[in-house]
Amino acid sequence: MTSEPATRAPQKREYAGTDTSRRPVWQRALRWETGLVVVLVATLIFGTARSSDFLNSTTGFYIGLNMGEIAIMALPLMLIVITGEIDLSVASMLGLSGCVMGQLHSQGWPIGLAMVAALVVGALGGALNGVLVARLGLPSIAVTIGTLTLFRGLAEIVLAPRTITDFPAWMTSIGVVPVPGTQLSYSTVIFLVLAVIFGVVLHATRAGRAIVATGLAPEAARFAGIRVNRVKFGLFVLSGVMCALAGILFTLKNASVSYDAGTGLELNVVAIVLFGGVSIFGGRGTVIGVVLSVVIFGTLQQVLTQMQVQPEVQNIIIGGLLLVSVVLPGGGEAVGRLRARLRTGPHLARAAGTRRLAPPSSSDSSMQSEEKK
Amino acid sequence: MGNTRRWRRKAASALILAAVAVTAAACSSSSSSSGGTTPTSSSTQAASGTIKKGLLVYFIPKDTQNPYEVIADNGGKKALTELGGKVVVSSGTADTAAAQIPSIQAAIQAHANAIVIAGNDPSALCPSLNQAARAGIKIVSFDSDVTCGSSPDHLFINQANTQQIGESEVSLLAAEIGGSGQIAILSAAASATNQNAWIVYMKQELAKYPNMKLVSTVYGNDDPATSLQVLQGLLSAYPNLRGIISPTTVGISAAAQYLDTHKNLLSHLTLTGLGLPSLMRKYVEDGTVAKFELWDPGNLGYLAGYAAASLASGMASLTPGSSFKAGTLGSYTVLAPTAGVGPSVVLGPPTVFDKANINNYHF
Amino acid sequence: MTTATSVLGTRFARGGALLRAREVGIGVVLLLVFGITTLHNHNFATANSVQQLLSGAALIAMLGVGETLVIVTRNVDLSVGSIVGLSAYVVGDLFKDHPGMPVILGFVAGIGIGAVIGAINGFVTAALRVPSLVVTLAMLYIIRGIDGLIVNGVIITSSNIPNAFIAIGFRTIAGIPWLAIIAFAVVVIVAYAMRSFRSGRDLYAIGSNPEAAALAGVPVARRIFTAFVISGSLAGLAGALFLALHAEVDVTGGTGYELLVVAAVVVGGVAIFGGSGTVAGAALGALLLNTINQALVASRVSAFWNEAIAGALLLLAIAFDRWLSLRVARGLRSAEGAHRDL
Amino acid sequence: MGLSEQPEEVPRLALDRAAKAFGAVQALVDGSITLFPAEAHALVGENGAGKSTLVKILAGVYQPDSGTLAIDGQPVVLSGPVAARDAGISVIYQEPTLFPDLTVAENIFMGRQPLRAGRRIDRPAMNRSAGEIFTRLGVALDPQRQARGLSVADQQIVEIAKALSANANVLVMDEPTAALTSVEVERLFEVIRALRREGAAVLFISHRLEEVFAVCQRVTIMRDGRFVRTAAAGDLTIDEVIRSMVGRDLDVLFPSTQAPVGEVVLQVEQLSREGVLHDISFSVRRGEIVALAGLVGAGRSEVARAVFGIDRRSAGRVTVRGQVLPNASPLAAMAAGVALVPEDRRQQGLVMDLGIDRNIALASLARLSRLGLISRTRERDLAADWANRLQLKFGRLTNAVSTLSGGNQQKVVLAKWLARDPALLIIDEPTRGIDVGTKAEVHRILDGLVAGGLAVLMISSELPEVLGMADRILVMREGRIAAELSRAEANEDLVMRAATGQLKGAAA
Repeated sequence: MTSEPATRAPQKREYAGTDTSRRPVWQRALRWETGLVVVLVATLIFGTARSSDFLNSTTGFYIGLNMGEIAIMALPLMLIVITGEIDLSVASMLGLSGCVMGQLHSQGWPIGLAMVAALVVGALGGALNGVLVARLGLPSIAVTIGTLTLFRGLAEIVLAPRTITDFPAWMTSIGVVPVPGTQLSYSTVIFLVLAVIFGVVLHATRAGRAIVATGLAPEAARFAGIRVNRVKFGLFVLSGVMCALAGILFTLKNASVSYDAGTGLELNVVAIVLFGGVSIFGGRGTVIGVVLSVVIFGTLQQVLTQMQVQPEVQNIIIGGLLLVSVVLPGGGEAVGRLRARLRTGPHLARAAGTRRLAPPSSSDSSMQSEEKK
Repeated sequence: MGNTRRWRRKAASALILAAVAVTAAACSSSSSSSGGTTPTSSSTQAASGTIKKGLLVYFIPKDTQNPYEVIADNGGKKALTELGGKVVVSSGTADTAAAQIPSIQAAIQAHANAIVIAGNDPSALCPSLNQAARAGIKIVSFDSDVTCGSSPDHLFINQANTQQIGESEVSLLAAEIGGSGQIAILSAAASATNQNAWIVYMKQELAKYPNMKLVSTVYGNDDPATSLQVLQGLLSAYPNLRGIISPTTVGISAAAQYLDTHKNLLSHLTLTGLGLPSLMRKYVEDGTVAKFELWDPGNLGYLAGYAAASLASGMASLTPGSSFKAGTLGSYTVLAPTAGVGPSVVLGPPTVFDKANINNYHF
Repeated sequence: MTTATSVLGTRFARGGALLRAREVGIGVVLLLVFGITTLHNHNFATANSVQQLLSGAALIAMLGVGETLVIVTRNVDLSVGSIVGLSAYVVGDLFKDHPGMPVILGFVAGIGIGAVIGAINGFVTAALRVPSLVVTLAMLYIIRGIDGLIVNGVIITSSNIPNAFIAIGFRTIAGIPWLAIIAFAVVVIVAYAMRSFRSGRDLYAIGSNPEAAALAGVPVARRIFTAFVISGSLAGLAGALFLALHAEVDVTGGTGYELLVVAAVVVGGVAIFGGSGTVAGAALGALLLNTINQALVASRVSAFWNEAIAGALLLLAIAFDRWLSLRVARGLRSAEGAHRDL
Repeated sequence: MGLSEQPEEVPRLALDRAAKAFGAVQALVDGSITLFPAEAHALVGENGAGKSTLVKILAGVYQPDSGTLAIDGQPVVLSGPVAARDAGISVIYQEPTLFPDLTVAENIFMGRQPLRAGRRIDRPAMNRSAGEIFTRLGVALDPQRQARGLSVADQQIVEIAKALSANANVLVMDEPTAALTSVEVERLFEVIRALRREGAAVLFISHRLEEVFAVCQRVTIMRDGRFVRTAAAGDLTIDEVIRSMVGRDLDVLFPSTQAPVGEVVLQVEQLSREGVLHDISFSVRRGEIVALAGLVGAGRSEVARAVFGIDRRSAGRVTVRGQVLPNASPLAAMAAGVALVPEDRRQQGLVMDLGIDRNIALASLARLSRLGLISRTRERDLAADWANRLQLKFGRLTNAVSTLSGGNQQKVVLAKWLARDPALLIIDEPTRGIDVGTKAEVHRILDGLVAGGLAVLMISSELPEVLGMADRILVMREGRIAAELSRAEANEDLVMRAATGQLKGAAA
């Protein structure tokens, strides 16, 4: 009906695992998270069976220590993925902000000020992503591959080949001692607090609704007065700041920073978010799922390392879990399709490569076809 | 950049000197305080005079895939097998401190007796190692030291005297190119401790050769492909380059392979550095590389294994001048801390390999 | 309306011309980089240096060709780097264990490994309809893990590999490196196929409008599967060539190539959301990125600046692409608007 | 024209009692149609009558749940689009399905490109054939240009060329004329006549009944997913057709309470958007419904988008209740009391995967929040209240709106906006794709709202709706207001003529 040519590229969604339109979101999410709980319990039982003192507070402390920064970066990434975008530059931003903090501190800045500067750098980097994605409308996957390289390169310019180590001991002790009165590492506590905040924001505020609506139906969101681009821009800035926070914690935990800090962590962060049940197509995901995913990854790493499982096998297990996490939800539908294929012959299956094409499995398809008049 | 770096280096050295002073003081006190425990245990040990059986030693290499590290780990395994103990090799797949931390934690939880670690980062591991030390685990570093100051106390198994390596690398090259011309360094990662330490001494040594000019240091990240790429760029940027020092086994091998296939470059370009004879044999035999040096990484791991076991059994201490036995390698004496290096033992002088002797070495 | 639009539209949007312009644009930038660097450092234009540029770009170009096929269908293959590593090592291992093995078998093995992994990627993506980004990310982990288990700390060195095989990595014909010739051949063959065979056009149709493609009878799932198999096979071939070029390989082979390849492809003008772009553009993109990298070193810019500049250039390339398409769209809109005023 | 029905002849295509359900929604109950060679056959019916479902069955996209299809007397099962194509059926969808990145010629021949030795595509031949088809159609399209950026009319031409190139002997045209100018329509009719002369059967779907009578020999009427009747065009009048389509008298459909017209709520002055809208000025008052009528692509929805702030306007001023709206800010428009029920319910009006309650609350979240937290109770109460007021039929409030029928979905959109208590309601295609019963309900709701003092700007492609509901009608043509008609003077003929530019002396 618009004069806009209909040849404008359709939705960039490619292969949605399932057509979920018939079941409310929370039911599906609940199901996925139930699965995560089962996996977690299985991992814990496994770990305890292997070593009787696996389930002690030290293990929890270590898991938190190892996963803290990754977990913190996973929270804003979850929101970005829910809006249908992605941020691959997270680990580079972690490195860059850590380097900026280290460099400034080594030049005599007070540590507090250096941290603020790192957060500002995070916000600026996030804003760069945000401008390119939200304002210029560039594909976030390409943009953030670019900024992944750019941020890491800037870190290299700032710091390489030096390693900054002279941080105040009272600050670097956060990598060794738990928060007083608890058995949890500082990064764990920060993550848990943030997770609660993110959970409330995502699930109970206007901003959260705006994020979900943006991911599920960007146009409808715009028509409901949601400033889709501003939402996305804000989330990228948030991501930058959170990654900078993670960079600060990472630096203090290690009591040192070099330009390659955190190299390659982006894939871990993405894997955790996706394993947590956040749909790569946007619109779906819960904080609980991501928290569970973090705990599972951390626990698994501890169990496997203690079992002296080679790190290579750990990689295979991570990859396998990731694959299962996307294949499983689509599995039921795939079986149904195969059955349909057997019933109706090969033609249907040949046309089955794309979504929303082959026989529609929901009532709305008919509505769609009927109303375009 | 060079200037700032030098400045930084000076500042760091000053800091380290200060730290060492503190350490020295702490050492004397700690040796007395540890003397409170060690002598009792060592007195019981001394009575039997043997190393405990069933020791568990965690070897934490830079990563599990580096061939050099694998040879060293196997040396450690050999040592502990001789001593009736057990070695667990645990690390990540990437050369990062973050990937090593879970292994340290695993060692703590497994109640290991000692950790032998090749640090991916001079200080990032300190907090974790401190925890290990508090749990009563003896810490030995090898290959690449961790600089944690006095905390935790640890013994560094030095493959060779750091200064000596830096100097000998330069003198090897100087001898080959007649002490003049542009030279460059092909290093591993820009943040690698041992590399940077050697490079500092190389630069000091270069002062003795006024006609030799270090024009560039490039970083191949111990990845053959990256090493090749930066080498090509180097050759393109400095066509008059006379010599390359690559103090890393991956870098020198990648560079040798390139020169081997571009023999026209050999007319004016000389390569030396630290390399594994097994990787370099072909290039030495066909004349691509005349001389390079290294120690036996297997022996390094073997020595580290013995040192860890001895420390854990109270048969060795960090006190300078004390000594312990390292199986077939004989006896080693703990050296006093020097600038930037705490208590250490040195494996021995590196071996210079050339056409005449390379076939005698099989690591 | 028809006439006015189409006449004006032709000037703005004739597909081929636009794409050709894009490749010409990359070529111009390439020459500029080359020329400026040469002015700075005459050594940059020597035969040796140019050979290095070509050899260095060859592998990424070859991977870029496969990646283009996949991206054109609105998918992405992040597993290529890990395939290179696995293929390179396994081929090396084969040579080591079977010293007399014919050189050609090395290539067959490499391609075979890549094809199998590509088939897995393709099957899961096309038949199970799982987002390829996640599938190939997971495969990246899995293949790296398997690679590590096989490598187990052993390095394959030049003494393990037949000289005839290594020769492919550095020999030249009429001054052109073998590697560059192989990559060029791959580009030409695939470019021709993409242009002149129905199956090639099907890939563009799928990426351009998947629903319309199915309506037009394009076997969408099968084509996507094939694209992944080809991408995997080319990555396998690139792995074998990686071994020939470096004459040694450990577990790090091909690390990080996946992002490098995507960057090259995007710089080469392939739309990340499918439908347009050519393999020639992708190959030129790879050559440009490699040339810039080498030019920075040759210009004695500190090595520390390389990565940042590469990242900035990538962003510029994407933004420029967007600007170009917006300009075309605006041109068309005012063309139609002008017509309405008539 | 005459009656060319020859009962003894074997029909080229016969669909008998095809049914198709999507979940709970029975889109097609009894789809039956018979096409003979050399006939142009019209399929008419209201939106939601099941025409598009029937078309998709013929295209092989949907497999009917029951019913039979015979081609040239032989029963066939169309298992996919390819099978339909092989059976000689070509479908031209109302929504063109082009590949924007490929050339026009490639679009036409996708999957069937002419080949030369070695199974290579013969581009010169392909371009030549495409050119020949365009010549036959009498259009000047460059076969080698990219499809991206083609106007809708040109896209339609490419779709027709696609069908012609496939040598189809059954051509299904789903509203091919919707976006065409009268000249283009006439040209298309020439093509249809030519095709008919060559022996093809053409199934012609259009809402413009005069076109139906101009080109078709027989007419099949559908209503509510069911076949109603097939008759020779000569035996029918437009009125009869409409009565059969609607199934009742129009008067019932359009309640009309005359509300007192109050002060101006919306004032639009010289609104322009480059290349789309030109110098649009009008006003809407309290208690009146102003309709924007015109052909598809005339710029009606664009006016709505520019007023609401979805699109940036390049010139002009929009005032709501005396308050000038900033450019391109839906939030400001909403704050000023504007509500927009958009044309594309699925994409623009609703978040299909979210629950009924959340969709209704989506535009009122600020009001439902306390200290920034949304009160679930108040959200549910609001939704329940409006669901009740609009007599929404649903299972649970948390059910995704995608489970609702089109009519109930539209009520959810309405509820979402009415919950904000707007002063101006812009409603784009209020009853598109809605069954007749709900349609009347929506009309009653609108009528009640206007009576309560709401100002309504309505956009509709359905002339009866426009004529039945609106107090004033603004007819748009090519981005301008071509005529303003009062309720009294407006009739179908006048509106159509203004919309197609044949109204003399109209404002333009």
